[in-house]
Amino acid sequence: MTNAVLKADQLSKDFNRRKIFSAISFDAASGSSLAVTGRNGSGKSTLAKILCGVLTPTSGTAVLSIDGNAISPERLHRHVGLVSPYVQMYDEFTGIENLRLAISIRGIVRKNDRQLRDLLQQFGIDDRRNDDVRTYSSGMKQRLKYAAALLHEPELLVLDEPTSNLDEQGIAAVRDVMSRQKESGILIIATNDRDDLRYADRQVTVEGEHT
Amino acid sequence: MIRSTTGKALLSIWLTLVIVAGLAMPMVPVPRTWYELPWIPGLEQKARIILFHVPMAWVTLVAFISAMVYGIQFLKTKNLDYDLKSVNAAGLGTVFCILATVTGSIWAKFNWGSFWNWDPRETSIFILLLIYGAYFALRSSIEGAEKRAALSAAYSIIAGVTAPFFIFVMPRIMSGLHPGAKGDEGGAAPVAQLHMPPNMLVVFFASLLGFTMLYVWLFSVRMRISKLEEHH
Amino acid sequence: MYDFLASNQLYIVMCIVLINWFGLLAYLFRIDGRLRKLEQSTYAKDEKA
Amino acid sequence: MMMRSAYEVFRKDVHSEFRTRYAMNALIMFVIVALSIILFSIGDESVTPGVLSGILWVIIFFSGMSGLSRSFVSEEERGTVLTLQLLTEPSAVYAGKLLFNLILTVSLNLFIAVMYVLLVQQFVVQSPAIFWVTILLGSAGIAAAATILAAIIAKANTKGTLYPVLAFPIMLPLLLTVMNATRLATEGAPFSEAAGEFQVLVAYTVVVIAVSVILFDFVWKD
Repeated sequence: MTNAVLKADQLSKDFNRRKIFSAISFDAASGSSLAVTGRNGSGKSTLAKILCGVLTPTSGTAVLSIDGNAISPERLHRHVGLVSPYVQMYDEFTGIENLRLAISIRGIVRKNDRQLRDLLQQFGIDDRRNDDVRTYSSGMKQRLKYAAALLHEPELLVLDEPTSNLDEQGIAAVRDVMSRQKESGILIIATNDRDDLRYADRQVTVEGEHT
Repeated sequence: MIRSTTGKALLSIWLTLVIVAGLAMPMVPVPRTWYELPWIPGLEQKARIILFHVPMAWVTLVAFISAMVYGIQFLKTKNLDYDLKSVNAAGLGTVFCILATVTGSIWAKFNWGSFWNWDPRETSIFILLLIYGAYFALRSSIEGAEKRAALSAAYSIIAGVTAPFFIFVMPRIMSGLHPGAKGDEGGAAPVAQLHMPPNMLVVFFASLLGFTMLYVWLFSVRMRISKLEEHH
Repeated sequence: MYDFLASNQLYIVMCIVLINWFGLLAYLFRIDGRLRKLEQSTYAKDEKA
Repeated sequence: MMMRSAYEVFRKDVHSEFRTRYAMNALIMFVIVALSIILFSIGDESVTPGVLSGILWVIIFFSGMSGLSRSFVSEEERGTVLTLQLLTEPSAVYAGKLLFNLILTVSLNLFIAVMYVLLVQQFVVQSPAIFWVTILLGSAGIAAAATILAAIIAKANTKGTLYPVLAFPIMLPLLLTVMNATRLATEGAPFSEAAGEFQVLVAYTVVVIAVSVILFDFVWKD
């Protein structure tokens, strides 16, 4: 297990000159999990994106360090996984092609088809691996997003609305992912779902400011 | 400096003097006293236009470059105040750009016979007008102040680095009509290359300075209005 | 008009000065309008308060 | 590492293009339609080589404007921007998309040029070397400017109409240069006479790419 630490310091984000949230600080280390809660529109998804380095905060910093070394923003994508309603798969490619694509573009881990199929199997979509993603239901797409986010075994896994669109079997698979991630790395869950919250050691509440 | 009432009063007097001098200094074949300008055949009274047309083009360029510099500063600091400065500079630049285009084309009509000739400098001012137009078209189609600021800053920078290529491109494409361009050795060339008599040169630079300060003044007024609008 | 201007060229110069003047005036009117809107909304707010 | 990733982004776009044929079919039809309109309107009249060089680049400009924004706009429309951001760094995305646009532009423009030379009989290229070098360098310049503008346009609301509006003032120095070089080619000028044009084209492309690399981070990330 690598020793990863995520440190968020006074994060704030404006959109259209309005504060979405401000002064959010916390830290989380490997082997811990954190829930981000807050009303709809309070900026949970925005915070999730900032933690993954795909959105720049208006002020403040979010730094992921591994074994004491801070990861620079352009290398962050190698250590982070995000499952979010805003992440979309490529419609015109099949499930397994999407995973191959992700591996080749990221280019840090190699995985053979056997390993990819195991991963798809874990989320119960192996039998549909050769169908175009556009034929998938929203629940299946959500499962595929999990497979894609776990490809490189990220130190930091951020789950935004983790169980949306999923049936019981899917939720069970996700629970499994959550329990394993909080053992091996950092798990951040942005949710208001009580059952999801049980997987978090601590909670941070995002207060959307309404002006 | 331009904020103080004295400064504004001084600027007003300054510009008035420039206009009076530009219109009233008599033109004679052989200037003798400090206030007499030379009579250049082919240009005659039209030589005075340089005193009122070139400052417009100059301010257009100043506004364009400052809009770009503010854009760069926005990208560096993410401070939306710079974006506000950038828009206001571009907005003012557009006004001066239109003035430069119109005054220039009137000169063109009387000097070369048609309002528009596609000579290098007419073309460059036209391109600046296009860039300003595109800049505002882009701004109006982006939602979100931060995104709008970043993208329009990026656009102004790209425009800023490609526009200078016209300097290399133009002379290869066309022989110019503008004073000082190739193929126009006599006539207006001495004026355009700033080979003006010293007294005219003084008025010319006084005019440049005056209109630049006027730009600074208008810019500060506009900024104050924008700042107030922001609080509403 | 053209012939008149072509033979009295000082008037061309005056035209150009006037164009600059009117252009700047038009601009002044525009920012004045923006300021007026601001004032109105400010006073409306004050009355409510 | 970055280069490898950029190449994979490029490969993904090529595969995607072959799957969906978004750009290709429409572009080829566009070229055919544009060429036939021009052939109809020229008819038997005699047109100067200068005008014909201009028309060639008008077709190239507008066909580029209808196809080159695709690679970024499709990511934005399908919501895969975030996916790509999570996979690789911005510079790799830029390099991959630039490569894709470069190859698309070069092949499309070669197609247009060949068709134009074959179909427009009054357009006689007397210095083929100048002509084909102009097509290649011009395509590179167009691809460079089109790529960063496509990244900008993808975030705007009125993508289709705005693209040529933004691109025209940026590409004008390039277009004037290539038109002039093409005219030289039809006049049978020696290669050395177009050297100045080629220098401008190379410098333009290099400058635009350099600025794009710096700006792309700001454009790509929200």
